[in-house]
Amino acid sequence: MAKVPVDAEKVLRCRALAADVASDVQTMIDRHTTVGVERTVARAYGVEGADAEGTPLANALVDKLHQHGSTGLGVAYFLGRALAGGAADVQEAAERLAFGDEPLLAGDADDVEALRRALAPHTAAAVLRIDGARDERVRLKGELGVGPEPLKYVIVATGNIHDDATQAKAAAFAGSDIVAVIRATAQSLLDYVPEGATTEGYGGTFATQENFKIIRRALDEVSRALGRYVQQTNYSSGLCMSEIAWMAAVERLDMLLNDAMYGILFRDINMERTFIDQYFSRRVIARSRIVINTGEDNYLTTADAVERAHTVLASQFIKEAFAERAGLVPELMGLGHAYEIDPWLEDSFLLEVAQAQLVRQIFDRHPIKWMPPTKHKTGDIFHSHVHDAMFNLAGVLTGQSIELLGMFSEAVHTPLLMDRYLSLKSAKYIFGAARHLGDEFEWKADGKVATRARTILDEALTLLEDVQRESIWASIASGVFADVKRTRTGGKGHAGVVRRDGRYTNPLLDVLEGHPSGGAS
Amino acid sequence: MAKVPVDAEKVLRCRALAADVASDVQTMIDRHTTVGVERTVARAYGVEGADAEGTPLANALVDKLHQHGSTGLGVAYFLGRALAGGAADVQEAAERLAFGDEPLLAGDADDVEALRRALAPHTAAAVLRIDGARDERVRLKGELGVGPEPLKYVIVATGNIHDDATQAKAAAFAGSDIVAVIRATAQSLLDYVPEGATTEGYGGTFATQENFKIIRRALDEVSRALGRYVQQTNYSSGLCMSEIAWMAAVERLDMLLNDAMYGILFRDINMERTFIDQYFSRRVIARSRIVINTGEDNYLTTADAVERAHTVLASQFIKEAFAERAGLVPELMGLGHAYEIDPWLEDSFLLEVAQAQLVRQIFDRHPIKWMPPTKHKTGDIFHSHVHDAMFNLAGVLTGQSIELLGMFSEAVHTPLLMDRYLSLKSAKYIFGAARHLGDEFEWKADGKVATRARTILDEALTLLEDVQRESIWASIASGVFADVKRTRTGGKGHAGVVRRDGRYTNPLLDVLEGHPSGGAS
Amino acid sequence: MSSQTFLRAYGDREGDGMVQLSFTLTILPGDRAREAAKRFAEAHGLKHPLVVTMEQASFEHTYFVVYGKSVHGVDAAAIHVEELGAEALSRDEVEGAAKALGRKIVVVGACTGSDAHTVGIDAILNYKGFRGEKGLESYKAFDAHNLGAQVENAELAQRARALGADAILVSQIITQRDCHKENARALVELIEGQGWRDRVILLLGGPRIDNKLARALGFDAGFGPGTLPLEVAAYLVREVERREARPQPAMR
Amino acid sequence: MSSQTFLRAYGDREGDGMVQLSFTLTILPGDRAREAAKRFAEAHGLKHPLVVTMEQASFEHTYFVVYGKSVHGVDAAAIHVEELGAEALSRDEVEGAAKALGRKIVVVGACTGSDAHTVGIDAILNYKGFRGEKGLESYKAFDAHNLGAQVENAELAQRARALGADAILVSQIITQRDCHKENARALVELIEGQGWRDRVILLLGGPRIDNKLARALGFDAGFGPGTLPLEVAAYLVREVERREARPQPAMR
Ligand code: B12
Ligand code: B12
Ligand SMILES: Cc1ncc(COP(=O)(O)O)c(C=O)c1O
Ligand SMILES: Cc1ncc(COP(=O)(O)O)c(C=O)c1O
Repeated sequence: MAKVPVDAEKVLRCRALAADVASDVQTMIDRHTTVGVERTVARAYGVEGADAEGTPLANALVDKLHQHGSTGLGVAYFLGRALAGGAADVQEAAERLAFGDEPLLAGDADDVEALRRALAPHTAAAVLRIDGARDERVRLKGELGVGPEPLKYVIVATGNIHDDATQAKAAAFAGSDIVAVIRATAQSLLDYVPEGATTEGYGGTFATQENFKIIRRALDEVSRALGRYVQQTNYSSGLCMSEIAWMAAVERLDMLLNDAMYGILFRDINMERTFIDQYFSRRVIARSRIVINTGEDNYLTTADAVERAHTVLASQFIKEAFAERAGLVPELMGLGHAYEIDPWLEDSFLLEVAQAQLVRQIFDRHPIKWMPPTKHKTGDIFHSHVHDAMFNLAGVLTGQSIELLGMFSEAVHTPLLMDRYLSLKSAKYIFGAARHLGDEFEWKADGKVATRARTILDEALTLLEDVQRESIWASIASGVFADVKRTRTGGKGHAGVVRRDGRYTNPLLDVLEGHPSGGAS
Repeated sequence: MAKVPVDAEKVLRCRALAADVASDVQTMIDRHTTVGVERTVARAYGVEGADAEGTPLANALVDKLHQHGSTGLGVAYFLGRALAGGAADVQEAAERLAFGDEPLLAGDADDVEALRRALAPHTAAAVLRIDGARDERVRLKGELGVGPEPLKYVIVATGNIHDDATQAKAAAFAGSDIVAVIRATAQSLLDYVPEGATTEGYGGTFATQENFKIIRRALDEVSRALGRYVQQTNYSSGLCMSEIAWMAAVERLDMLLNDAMYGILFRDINMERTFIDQYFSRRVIARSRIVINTGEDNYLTTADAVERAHTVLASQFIKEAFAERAGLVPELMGLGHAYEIDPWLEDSFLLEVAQAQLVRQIFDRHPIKWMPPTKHKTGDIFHSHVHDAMFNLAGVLTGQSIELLGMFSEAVHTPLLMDRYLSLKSAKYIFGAARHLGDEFEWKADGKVATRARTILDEALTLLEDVQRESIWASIASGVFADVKRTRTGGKGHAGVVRRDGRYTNPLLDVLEGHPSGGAS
Repeated sequence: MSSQTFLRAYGDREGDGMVQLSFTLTILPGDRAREAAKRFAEAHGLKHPLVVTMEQASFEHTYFVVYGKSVHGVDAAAIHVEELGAEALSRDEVEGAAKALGRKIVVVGACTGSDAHTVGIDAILNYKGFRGEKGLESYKAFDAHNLGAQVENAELAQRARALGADAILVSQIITQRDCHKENARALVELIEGQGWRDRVILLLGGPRIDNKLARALGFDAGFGPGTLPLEVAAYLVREVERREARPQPAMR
Repeated sequence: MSSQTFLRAYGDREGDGMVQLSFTLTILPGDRAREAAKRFAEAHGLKHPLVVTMEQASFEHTYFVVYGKSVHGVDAAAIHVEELGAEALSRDEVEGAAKALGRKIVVVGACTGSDAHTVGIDAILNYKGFRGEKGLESYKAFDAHNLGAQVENAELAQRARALGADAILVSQIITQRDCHKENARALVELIEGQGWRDRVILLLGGPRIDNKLARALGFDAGFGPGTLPLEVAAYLVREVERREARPQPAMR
């Protein structure tokens, strides 16, 4: 493939700076838990269902803990104590804890070792659910095969899960490799995951465990019919980041949009909260071998794609470091970037290719996720289709791994069946017609493309030096990323962040972190 | 610009072979005239108008000559004789000759020198009309400027010249550099040029002198409004090739589709007839400094664009040799080629680029005319628009001079106003976004692109060896070009070919050939 | 009228009626133009039309793209198309059937009038064929004559008669204000006038042709875009069989 | 109704009515599907519809592109749009007019409800602005407060009141089944309920908004795609002038 010059020394330096940035955050993470993490643990142990108003039992349970100031002990602590104390099963224990009138405080007499022992089989069962789904994925992928890269990723977003299933099957028929169900607009701000199948949502469909099942079933059915394993993805972000990761893991999703920085910048989610949630979600994801997608592409919708290109690269280094700390191997890190330069700028295609190629080379083991033009799209669907064609060409030329296909109706509505069909047709054509274009030449060392690549890396390095010096908290507060400013304790969900108690119990996390017999941290 | 390897030795050899092929034809040309040539001469001398049935006086006159077996003397002979004999003016002389009952035979007593002298001021006036229009073009181009290459060439084809004028202005508004009025389907088979403004035509509008005027006026008007000289073109081909060239020259058209081989292969026009007509038309064109466009693109609608690519290149060498023999400099030779490979073929884009680049390099002084995909277009206008986008990209990447823009409705109808608007918008976008892409790299010497270019040149050379050995007549008869077979004396219009008499008189041709005082050939 | 057979446009939910419409109006962009485009769309039965593009496309025209929810639907149950009804035969079956006939089927094809588009008729008749499938020339079953393009109706009729054609294959590509229909109909009238219409199978093909239209113009069958030679071969062999089986019309 | 004002679609000849329509039907490709598509197009008033594409787009759906000659037209003379009627002022004129007012105009903007699309409101309010034109923050004439996205109506109303806002600028981007309209209307009702509707200028903006819709929802004016900050500034300064000139409503 045609390569741009990359100074390996600078890359090493960027990685080292990003490691510092991530380690700083990791220190905070390791000392805290959140209501979201605890709800996830509860669900993993088998706490299921919701009341008549739709409040999930996991929420009722953790809210109770939280009211009593006991979240820092971990929900496992209480479930374990109940089991050790003779509760018939987790569900019964949870109900009793949630709706009973016990105070839910750590008793001095609590035998931590005993309650851990009582949890052990449940912890093992939880892990087995993840592993089972993962193994099934491996089996099916092996049996049916997957399409060639760039993988063609499309979204469905009708608001109604049954319509989504219809659209998902249609997308697979038309050639997509990955189907994402876009979430309803407000879901990331909800501090609970709705229950059951849903049929009303604006701008997308709620992510619920039942909805995951419905799409999985639909895609498995067409995968078999088409002889190609079609992957499913959704969003593990917002206030229920880790719960959704759990649901995705056990319902055998293949990818997840999973990125704390997206929530911080674009949904005004509290940073501490979402960094902690992200860490736990990724421990599940790593075990499940789900591929994550990060959201740097979004930066270029609020900040200029030419001037702020380096913020995307800098962010990718930081996110690589975060992901590494949560046990993800590079093969699971679908770092994101986007084709968002003003198309009417002379040589805009060259600038786009430069960055795409640079990212491809620096993160060479990573399944890079490449996002289409959105910001400069207009309602001229004909022209928009051509704009996407150039994006497709850049994608195949630079060997992107996962390409979210542009839709000609981007500026109008979430895609209609026909829009998606045409988008896939166009991508198939261009990926084929220019399949080996990247093997045909080398970029000139002093050309616009190479120069642009060099500049972006230089600027990213400078930026990482700043961030390392100032910390990520201060950098976000000063609007470095996406031209958006957020404060460390501001935003939604900060109240759900709790310092871990000395006796904090979370055997599931222990297993996921690779020290199953480990004690409280 | 990224170059493909071109073996200069082989190119020289191709040119030498093509020269032989063209010289063989030129020998025939120099010994003949046609009714079309003579009508052109008559028009140039000022024979105008048509009768009530629409038969132009030029036709009535030359038909009369022809019936009397006197075409071989040249219409000028008779006009000159009449003038020398005291006719008031050419028009009167022509009417008398056409409708009178003189036998129209050369008299032994005719004083050829005297009749030549009588014609001299008329010959000068004819040449002055060409030169005047040419100088006006130079002036306007200088004053208003022209757009950057690739020049954006679009067609209008409503059938009604007034609607065509509306569309032509719209095209200029939307950014086109060149506007062609497509001809009505059957016109090339007509052995006369219709008179006046026309409002009914299938698949296009008749080429008439008045129609040329109407479009010229419309384009001059918008050129001034837009501050950009918008060029006009039409078709000088079929049975009235040279007459139309004359009309185009004096009405200040800027380009002409002018190619005998197109008529032979696709309209079944007799080869001798059209080669002779072509020669005369080009003598006018050369004086006028009109740019010609040749029609090799069409070969690939009947023959396969991958297998028969070399026939296009071979043909370009031959047509270069033809054009040279008619006094055209390379800067006026808009040799044609096309983007007609099956788009679904893997790496089809690479193959297209290879040929486009090869042609660009071999004919480096020539304003190469690059034709869009047509054959593989379907009614899926959205997809068709993307197909054209790749064509546009190849065009700017390989530095084509004149790009006939593809229309997304190619498989449906001649373009609507909206289709053309969108086509221009897309071309503007891609020409800008990838403006300097070709400067960014070199093609690998052993890549698919380079290998393809090498193969095409090799195959063209072999083919030219065959054609030189067999002659163009035999080669066309065996279906070498476009997979279409035609015989030397078959096809339409052969009856209009006449051997020149020893006293053949054509002072206009003499001037155009650069020997104004030259005698009969 | 069951809900399955009543078809409405499908955008992303069953029955949402979503369609896309584009057009040009002689008005310049602005609030009034947007309103005009909306009303124009509404006149077509589009509810809540959304004008998503309004761009000046000439000194006096504006180009629009509109999305809207169409109120219209089509009752699929009420559609009775004249299906070609040709059995799908394999190449071997065609050859077998012709062998049984005991003679070659003579076909004469042309692209008529001023139409110079040979690719379609060549695709059906010539050895080379179409999309990897060889044409009628390659069959033992057929004696195929391709007269090429720009053939006048009179010439085609005369040649076909002289060759004793079982079938005449007419290709019509170009159209503008329905000229393809007129030229095709004229051939049928010519042959009817000459009194041998019932002794010949008349096929019409081209991108604007379908079976329904061809029948309406007096042909026996019509073939549209994407037709493969084998489909035509199968139709012809079965039709000749059928005609041989029925009493021959008396010579006139 | 003069011929100039009666607009029909323009393809390549005046009044030819040519339009392009695309849609999806729940039927598989074939002769029946083509006929269904034709009838569907005819139901919209398209004469001689030509089905130029018919492609299977899912296991059960087919996508169509149709061209046809629309019989419909629009009487442009009958279109009376509620033009915004804002004078086009220069930046200096805006500043001058505000100087004459003797005070800054207080504006409070937000993207409301669950909508997180700040780019539109930022384009109007922030210093950075849009397409090279700076936003209201950059004017001496304005005291601009941008509350960002995901702001609840109640919070916006309360902040605006506290800041003594002359105008509230609401941005609504997302929609699905008209949720942008409901949320916008709810703000107007809230302020009306609180009894200070007549003391504040309410502006609505976003890609689905135009002046007509905004007025219908109870706002004073609406701004659609491509709005530039200066247009909003000019509207506001003139509207505040106008309101200052008329007798102040009594405090309630
Ligand atoms: C190739 C081509 C040409 C070539 C033709 C070469 C040749 N020897 O055939 C050349 C360059 C010469 C040409 C010239 C012109 N063309 Co042309 N051409 C085309 C093009 C690009 C492809 C047509 C084609 O070959 N299709 C492939 C074949 C296989 O498909 P098909 O014809 O539909 O045939 C299939 C079926 O229909 C069926 N079929 C067809 N005939 C028959 C007959 C029978 C009996 C049966 C059973 C089946 C059958 O089977 C075939 C195989 O599946 C089309 C655009 C397009 N993409 O469609 C324009 C197009 C047809 N041309 C057009 C025009 C206007 C012209 C010109 C008039 C332009 C001009 N003024 O210069 C000239 C004049 C020619 C003339 N008088 O006919 C227009 C027609 C507009 C209209 N709707 O009327 C088109 C649509 C382009 C456009 N958008 O403007 N053209
Ligand atoms: C950027 C963007 C985002 C960014 C927003 C970042 C940010 N902080 O703003 C991110 C990535 C976060 C995002 C997220 C989502 N988005 Co979004 N997004 C877009 C996108 C690409 C561009 C919007 C934009 O910035 N336009 C540029 C600005 C300048 O234009 P504008 O908003 O129209 O503003 C102008 C005028 O309207 C006017 N104006 C606007 N407001 C106001 C107010 C006043 C008072 C005035 C006077 C004028 C005015 O002036 C402005 C300047 O001219 C559009 C697609 C597109 N190309 O339009 C989709 C789009 C709007 N998004 C969409 C969706 C569905 C979402 C999500 C719900 C998807 C999901 N489920 O994840 C999420 C959720 C966000 C949420 N809850 O709101 C859909 C909406 C579909 C619909 N019609 O409802 C769109 C159309 C994409 C699509 N086709 O699906 N998105
Ligand atoms: C990383 C990431 N997470 C989440 C989302 C959107 O999800 P929501 O707004 O539903 O949280 C996006 C959208 O682009 C994203 O890129
Ligand atoms: C060189 C050339 N001449 C003429 C024509 C068409 O003109 P006509 O068929 O009217 O002669 C074409 C069409 O493509 C052409 O390429």
